[in-house]
Amino acid sequence: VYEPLLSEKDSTTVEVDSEGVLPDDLTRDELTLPGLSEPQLARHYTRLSQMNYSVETGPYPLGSCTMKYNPSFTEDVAADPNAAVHPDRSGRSIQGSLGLLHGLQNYLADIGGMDAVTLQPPAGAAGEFTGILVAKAYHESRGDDRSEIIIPASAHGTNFASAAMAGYDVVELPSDEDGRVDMEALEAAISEETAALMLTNPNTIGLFERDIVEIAEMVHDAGGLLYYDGANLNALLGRARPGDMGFDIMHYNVHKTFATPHGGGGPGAGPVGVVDELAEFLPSPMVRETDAGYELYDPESSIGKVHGFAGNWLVLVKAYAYIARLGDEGLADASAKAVLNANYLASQVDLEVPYGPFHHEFAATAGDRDAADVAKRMLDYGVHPPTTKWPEMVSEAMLTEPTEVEDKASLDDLARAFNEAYADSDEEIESAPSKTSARRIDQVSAARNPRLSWQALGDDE
Amino acid sequence: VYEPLLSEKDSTTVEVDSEGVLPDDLTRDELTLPGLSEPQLARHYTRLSQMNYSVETGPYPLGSCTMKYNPSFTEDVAADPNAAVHPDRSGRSIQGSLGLLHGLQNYLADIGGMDAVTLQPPAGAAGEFTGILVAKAYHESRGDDRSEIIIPASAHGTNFASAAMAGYDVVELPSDEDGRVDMEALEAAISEETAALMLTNPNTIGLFERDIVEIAEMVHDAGGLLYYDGANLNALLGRARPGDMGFDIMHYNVHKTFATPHGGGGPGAGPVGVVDELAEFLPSPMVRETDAGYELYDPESSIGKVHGFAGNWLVLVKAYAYIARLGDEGLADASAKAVLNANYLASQVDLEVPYGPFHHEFAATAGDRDAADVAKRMLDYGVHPPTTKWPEMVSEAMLTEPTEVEDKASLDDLARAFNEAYADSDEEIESAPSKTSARRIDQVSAARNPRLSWQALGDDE
Amino acid sequence: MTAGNGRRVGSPYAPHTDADEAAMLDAIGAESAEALFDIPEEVRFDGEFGIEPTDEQELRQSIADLFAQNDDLVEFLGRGHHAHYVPSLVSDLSRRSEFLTSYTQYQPEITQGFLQVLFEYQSMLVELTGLPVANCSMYDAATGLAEAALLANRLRRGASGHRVLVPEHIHDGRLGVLENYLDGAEMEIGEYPMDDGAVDVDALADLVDDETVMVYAESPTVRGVIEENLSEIGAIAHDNEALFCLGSDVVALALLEEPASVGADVVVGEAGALGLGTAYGMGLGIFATREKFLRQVPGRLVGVSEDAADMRAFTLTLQTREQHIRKERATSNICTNQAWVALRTAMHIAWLGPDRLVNLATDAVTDARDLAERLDDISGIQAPVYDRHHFREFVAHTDQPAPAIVEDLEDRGFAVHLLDDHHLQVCVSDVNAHAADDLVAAFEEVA
Amino acid sequence: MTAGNGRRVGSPYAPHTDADEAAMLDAIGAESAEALFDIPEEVRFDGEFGIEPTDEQELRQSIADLFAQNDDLVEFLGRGHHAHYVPSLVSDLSRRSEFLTSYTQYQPEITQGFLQVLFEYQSMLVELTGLPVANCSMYDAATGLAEAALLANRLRRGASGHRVLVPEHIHDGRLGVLENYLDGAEMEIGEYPMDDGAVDVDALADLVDDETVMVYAESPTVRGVIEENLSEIGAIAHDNEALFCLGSDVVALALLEEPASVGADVVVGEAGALGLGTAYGMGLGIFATREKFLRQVPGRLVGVSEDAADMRAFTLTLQTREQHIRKERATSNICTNQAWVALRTAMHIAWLGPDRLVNLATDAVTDARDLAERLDDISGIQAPVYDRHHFREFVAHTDQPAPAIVEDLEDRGFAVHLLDDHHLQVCVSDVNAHAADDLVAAFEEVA
Repeated sequence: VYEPLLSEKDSTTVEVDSEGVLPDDLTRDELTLPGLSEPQLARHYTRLSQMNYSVETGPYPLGSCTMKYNPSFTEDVAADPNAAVHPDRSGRSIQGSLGLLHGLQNYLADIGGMDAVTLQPPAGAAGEFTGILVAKAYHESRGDDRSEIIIPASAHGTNFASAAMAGYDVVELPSDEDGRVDMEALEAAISEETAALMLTNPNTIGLFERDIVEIAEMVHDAGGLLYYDGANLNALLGRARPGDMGFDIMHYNVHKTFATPHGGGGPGAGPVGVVDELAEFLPSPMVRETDAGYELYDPESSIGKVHGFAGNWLVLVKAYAYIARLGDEGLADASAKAVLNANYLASQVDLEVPYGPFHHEFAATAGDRDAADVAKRMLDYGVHPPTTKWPEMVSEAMLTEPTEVEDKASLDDLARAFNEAYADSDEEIESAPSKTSARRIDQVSAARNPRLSWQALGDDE
Repeated sequence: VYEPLLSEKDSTTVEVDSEGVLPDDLTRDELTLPGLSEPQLARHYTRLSQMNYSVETGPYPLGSCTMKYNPSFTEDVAADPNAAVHPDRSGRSIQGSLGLLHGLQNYLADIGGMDAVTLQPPAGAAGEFTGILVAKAYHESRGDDRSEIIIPASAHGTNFASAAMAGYDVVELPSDEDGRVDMEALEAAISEETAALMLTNPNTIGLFERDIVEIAEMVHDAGGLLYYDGANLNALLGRARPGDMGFDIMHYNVHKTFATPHGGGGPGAGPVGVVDELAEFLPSPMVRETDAGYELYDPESSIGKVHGFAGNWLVLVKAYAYIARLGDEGLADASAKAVLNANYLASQVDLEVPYGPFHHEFAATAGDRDAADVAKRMLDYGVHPPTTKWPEMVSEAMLTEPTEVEDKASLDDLARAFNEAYADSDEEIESAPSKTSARRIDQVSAARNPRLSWQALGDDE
Repeated sequence: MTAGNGRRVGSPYAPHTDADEAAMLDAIGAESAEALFDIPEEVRFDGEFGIEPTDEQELRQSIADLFAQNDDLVEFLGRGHHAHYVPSLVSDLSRRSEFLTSYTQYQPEITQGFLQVLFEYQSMLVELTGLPVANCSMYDAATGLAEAALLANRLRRGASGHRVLVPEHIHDGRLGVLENYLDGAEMEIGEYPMDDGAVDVDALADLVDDETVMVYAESPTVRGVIEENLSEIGAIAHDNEALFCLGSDVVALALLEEPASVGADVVVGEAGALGLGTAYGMGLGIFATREKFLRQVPGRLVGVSEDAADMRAFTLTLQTREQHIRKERATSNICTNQAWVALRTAMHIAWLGPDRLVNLATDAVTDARDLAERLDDISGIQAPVYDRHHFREFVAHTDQPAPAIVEDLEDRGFAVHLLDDHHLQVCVSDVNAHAADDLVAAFEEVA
Repeated sequence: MTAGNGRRVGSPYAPHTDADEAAMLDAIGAESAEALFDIPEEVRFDGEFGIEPTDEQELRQSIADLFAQNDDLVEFLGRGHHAHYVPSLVSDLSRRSEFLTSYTQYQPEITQGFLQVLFEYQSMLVELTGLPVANCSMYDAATGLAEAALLANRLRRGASGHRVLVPEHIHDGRLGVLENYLDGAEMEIGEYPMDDGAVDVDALADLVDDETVMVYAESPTVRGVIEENLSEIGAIAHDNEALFCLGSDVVALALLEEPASVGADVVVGEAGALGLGTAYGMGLGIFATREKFLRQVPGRLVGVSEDAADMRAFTLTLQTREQHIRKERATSNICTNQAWVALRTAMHIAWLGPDRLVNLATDAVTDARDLAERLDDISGIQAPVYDRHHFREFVAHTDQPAPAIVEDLEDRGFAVHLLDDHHLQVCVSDVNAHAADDLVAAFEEVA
């Protein structure tokens, strides 16, 4: 299976003739792009799509990525032409859109136990950055200049990067032997420089931070804030809320929890919820309901903008539709089944799972095998492998999250793929995959000699 | 690649409890069907779709089937919710829909050189049947009782079946050594029993019936009518019209000529055009324009109904959209490129093409090879093969019609597949295909032991 | 190739570059594509159709504008064309080009996907009818009925006549198609009377004789009545060696007596009520029958076989019934059929599953009953006219002239069927039930 | 599992049958799924969200009803969020689940399809900008600009300051995002003045100093002006060892001077103008730069490699820049991006081809010019305010108070931008040009 590049099918150069339109020196001379007809393009993209694994072709148990089924109807809802409005429309003329945004703000606040929610951050990492900026604005408003953010070593890389982008020093927190926050290390890390502690709960290997109330007290006593990374919220829906645990700020990963499609890398959305005390710092604008209808307003001490406009609208619509479709009992059931699936799959896998009890995901260890090689071998068994070699607290980790959408038969298939790949010889796993359309791809050569466009390819490629 | 049956994934029996709804003896006891959730269904159908060749995955050069690219936008047009109306709506309340139907009647009349067009027949064969019924009604209205329809041996099987269903005896006409109508045989066949001669032009192997004017005169002189099978109209658009050649009745295959998708077998639409003299016999209702708008009416001596309602509406909308998109110059260009493609492909194929000059399709002969086996081998080269072993006037025929939508590169690929398959050993072609997800399928056993439902499968299957 | 304004000249779906076209002509040895046409001068067309090419954007807008001229009425219409809510999944997946733009499965090795879907569709119809053979589509209920009559006629060549008996209440379109299909076979149609909206069984028994090749009955009828005496009707037909053909629809079959258990030899009807949506009468014809009639079945059949690797595989089968092999001796002329609609219907049935399908059917009884009761409460309206159980729809009597009432309702945004001077028909289902209150209110104004 | 009424209880997207659930619990050795939760009592949530589950049909209707509350205005709006007609092909193919429901391509062997599309997207941006490196998306133009400033700051650690210069005319949202991103890096923003809507080059030259790490300019500007002195601006930046960052959009790039040729070091801007449609400000951020800055680029990059069979293959590359490897030392925190929008934009560019893309851009100049002229003919309106060339949009002066005019226009069904008491801004393109006559007529009434 191989599909030529568009540029290999056609390359057409048009001279830009701007006579009567613009002075010649304001325009480019020519433009070279593929000039193909619709049937050719339809085949190109159809074939390419068939060369792509997706959650509608098979299970996608990437730990901490929460790849669940994306209901088809939300696409239709988002494509409603009445919803295709410009962000500079007057509020009075888009009451429907504002009503949906307001509804989603409320849904998310209720689900997270938060008091106010901004929908503007266009992705989870943007949500983290937004949340940290809010924390910073809060401290600054009190004349309290703090320089550190504490983050567990097992946290997503974006936590570190977002904190750094906001100008903070990162204090990395080791985990204890149970796989949870090391309370002594935390005690040692907290100081009057602590702006916030960023946590996810259940944590990256699916364990609930049982000391969360004590942790919150410690951070709060030191004047710091508690930030909740929403990556694992799918484990808790209707059973526990970050706000009730003492978190002050959280972001929601709508693709992970509310089934907005990941789109091969995005778009996402990273709404941020905060407790009352921090609401005044949220980005502008927010939506509120008044007697005259919905209106946009700027929070009193807003940090300003984190997206040029209002974030990823289409994604927010899909998240709203998903939440409204499931309702309380659907959301609670999603979590229950996600946890059930993870536990069942773990029980069927021959690999050791060193920590527990876990919830929606678990970190198996490939032991003395290379987890990445085992994963490549799983491709030969027709499934997508788990996240590998992360977090580092589990050696050769295979971080696995089947989500609620897999049935028992699918989990049994996955377990078989795990177990057979794990049992295969070193030679087999090192040369895997062999049954996929592309064989093992050389990552090193790609980075050593970057060829990032068709213009960079030689004629022999 | 193998996908279990829905019934193998789940089989749920529900007891039908009609208490308070209907007396128990009016209802069934139970119902057994798969009870699956949406994610399971999404995967099932997505995987099945990937196990299906289509014109958006590769060339589909089935001679006389005219598989061309189906523009995506016509699907959107047909899905317009404003167009989803019930057939019993009052005419005044669906002026838009009637306007489109009226427009399509006119488009088709102009393109075919006909005076009136019915859109009701739901497929090409239904169009044939309708046309023959119109001919019968015409003769009967004149008190002229005729019993025979003359059809060339190379015609589509449906011509014979449609004529027979209308109660006619079929007189089969051999072709002459040039591959066209044998004029002497035609002369011999025509009599006062001749109700109609059914022809397609260009004929089934792409040859224009050069004597068409003489043929028409002969038939008309005998009191018969001339029927045009629209299967090959894609060869003539804007260059010749059946009406101008002397045809009295014709059907249009909208999927062949106007790019409505074939849908794996249908739905199609088979509008029928007639000359003025026959218009009064067309099915009811038709659409006409009046000062007060569009209205439905029953032709004076209508044959009545050939479909319970108004035919395949969604297909008609797509045909209208396609014609309006291309316009005169697009339609003419489609024919030019279809003919160019067929001639170019034939020039690149090693197989002999015994007749010519051909237009949009050609019948190559596999000579002493089995055409069906060569075709199966072509599957291994990743393309869809041509129609095989038909028409019988060409031995081991490979009837090939690339249509206008293939580019040169695609035609070169097709030619390579032809030539390599043709050159492969007997053993290779007899065991082909070997590279497809299913290997050669045993047709004989399927017919000898019909298993037509999952209920008919044993537990071991 | 594009014109100066960037619009592609000629067909937008012909991909030829000038260079490719030149190379191709060179290979052929032709001056131009035009020179390849072998059309005698005398029949050359020199005129124009006068159809302006229109770009996609403009055309979509203009057709949308055209359709916007349709009045936005809430339809309480049925009578053989029914719709239920079609889930997004069905619209989305059925649009996948591998399904939508494929041809009939003449090369089963590369079309296993569609074949399996059609096989599954057949299986669902087998379950719903209780009959072991279901084809993978007729055009619609009307053509299915007509083909059933032809099948009955072929089977009963020994009978002394060629008569088909149909009920007094039958949809005009169905009757019209039946007449046209039977004409060529020199068959005739007899009508038997109804009693309070259902079959007058005694009258039917008197009418059936040895000239009768088939008795056709419906449940629900075109007027929405659930027939209570199907077994008796079947017995009457069988006692006279006639076939019993039952007309129904895909939703009703999930609830009402199983056709096989009441003696139906053929089941026809509409399956497009699931999967298709309201489509101006476009349909999907059911055709299911007994095993012994298998080789007389019209249309396509998908069966199971094995491939060269002994794996289960699907294929079109029993094609010797069909016209591309048997020509004028084929069981039918049907070739292109409604395969893609069958795919959508199968998807919709699968999406519903058995319990939601049964519930949908149950709602069709109770919703119709409830709406009839509410209309009956209105002075000047009696509903339902027939003291029967109903499915989805029912006839109402109006004291005032019905034509005026129907028109007044239309002015208020509702469409119902006009039957005659003092009768109209109302159909209710999940797609219009939300507007039932408004309809009742409108009736109160106009009755 | 379904409730008595056939509605699936719990998540409609969790497929578990009761039997499967029991077998699974048995295998785990747990009493219930509930028992698997290890949540301390003190933080257990016992409340309800109060969100009623809604079935698909009802929910689609209720959201459609909600959106129908948006007024149906013809929008002549731009200012950084632009739309052109998106062909059906793009909507249709981009919705294919293999694209839409896939994750980031961490396993390239089974995601070659999406990787190739992103590689092709990068290549198109390379052609449009003339710069050899384009990433496969930022969130939007604003975040792209902010990342460019951070890149400039990282590169110029030797500089004595951390100032970024931006034009007087800049979109609030872009400026706001820039401020937030720069805050953590302790950078500052300076503004340089415009002269008649374009960069005041002399003033800029005075402002640039060795504290300046980057000069940002736009063409077209937020007010639609085509900048005439890009080469000079680039030279000013370079003379002071600052980077020159150019903001543009994907359509304008097809017509205007190639950024590489005017000295741009980074190009940012919106690409969502193709492929996305009007989406309440959702976007697709361009980020293209020079080869020497490659390892400082934020976001994802797709590169070419070979597989074990020596076939060309695509893969995400240079991931050591990214946060999952480098954590707080990553070039950016961006992880999830706008990949699917990039796919749609690439499809749209491919659908247009070079000639139709250039024509679209050319129309953006002439349509804006024509509309401005027509408004200028109206007494009480002067347009365009700036004696410059414009792209898609322009500022108009109104003698009457602009707020009232904008509101009056809205009442007549049109949306334009209000700038200040006597200025408004109008944007025209293929999606609203059909209504230009009506807009002019409305202006005549209200001006």
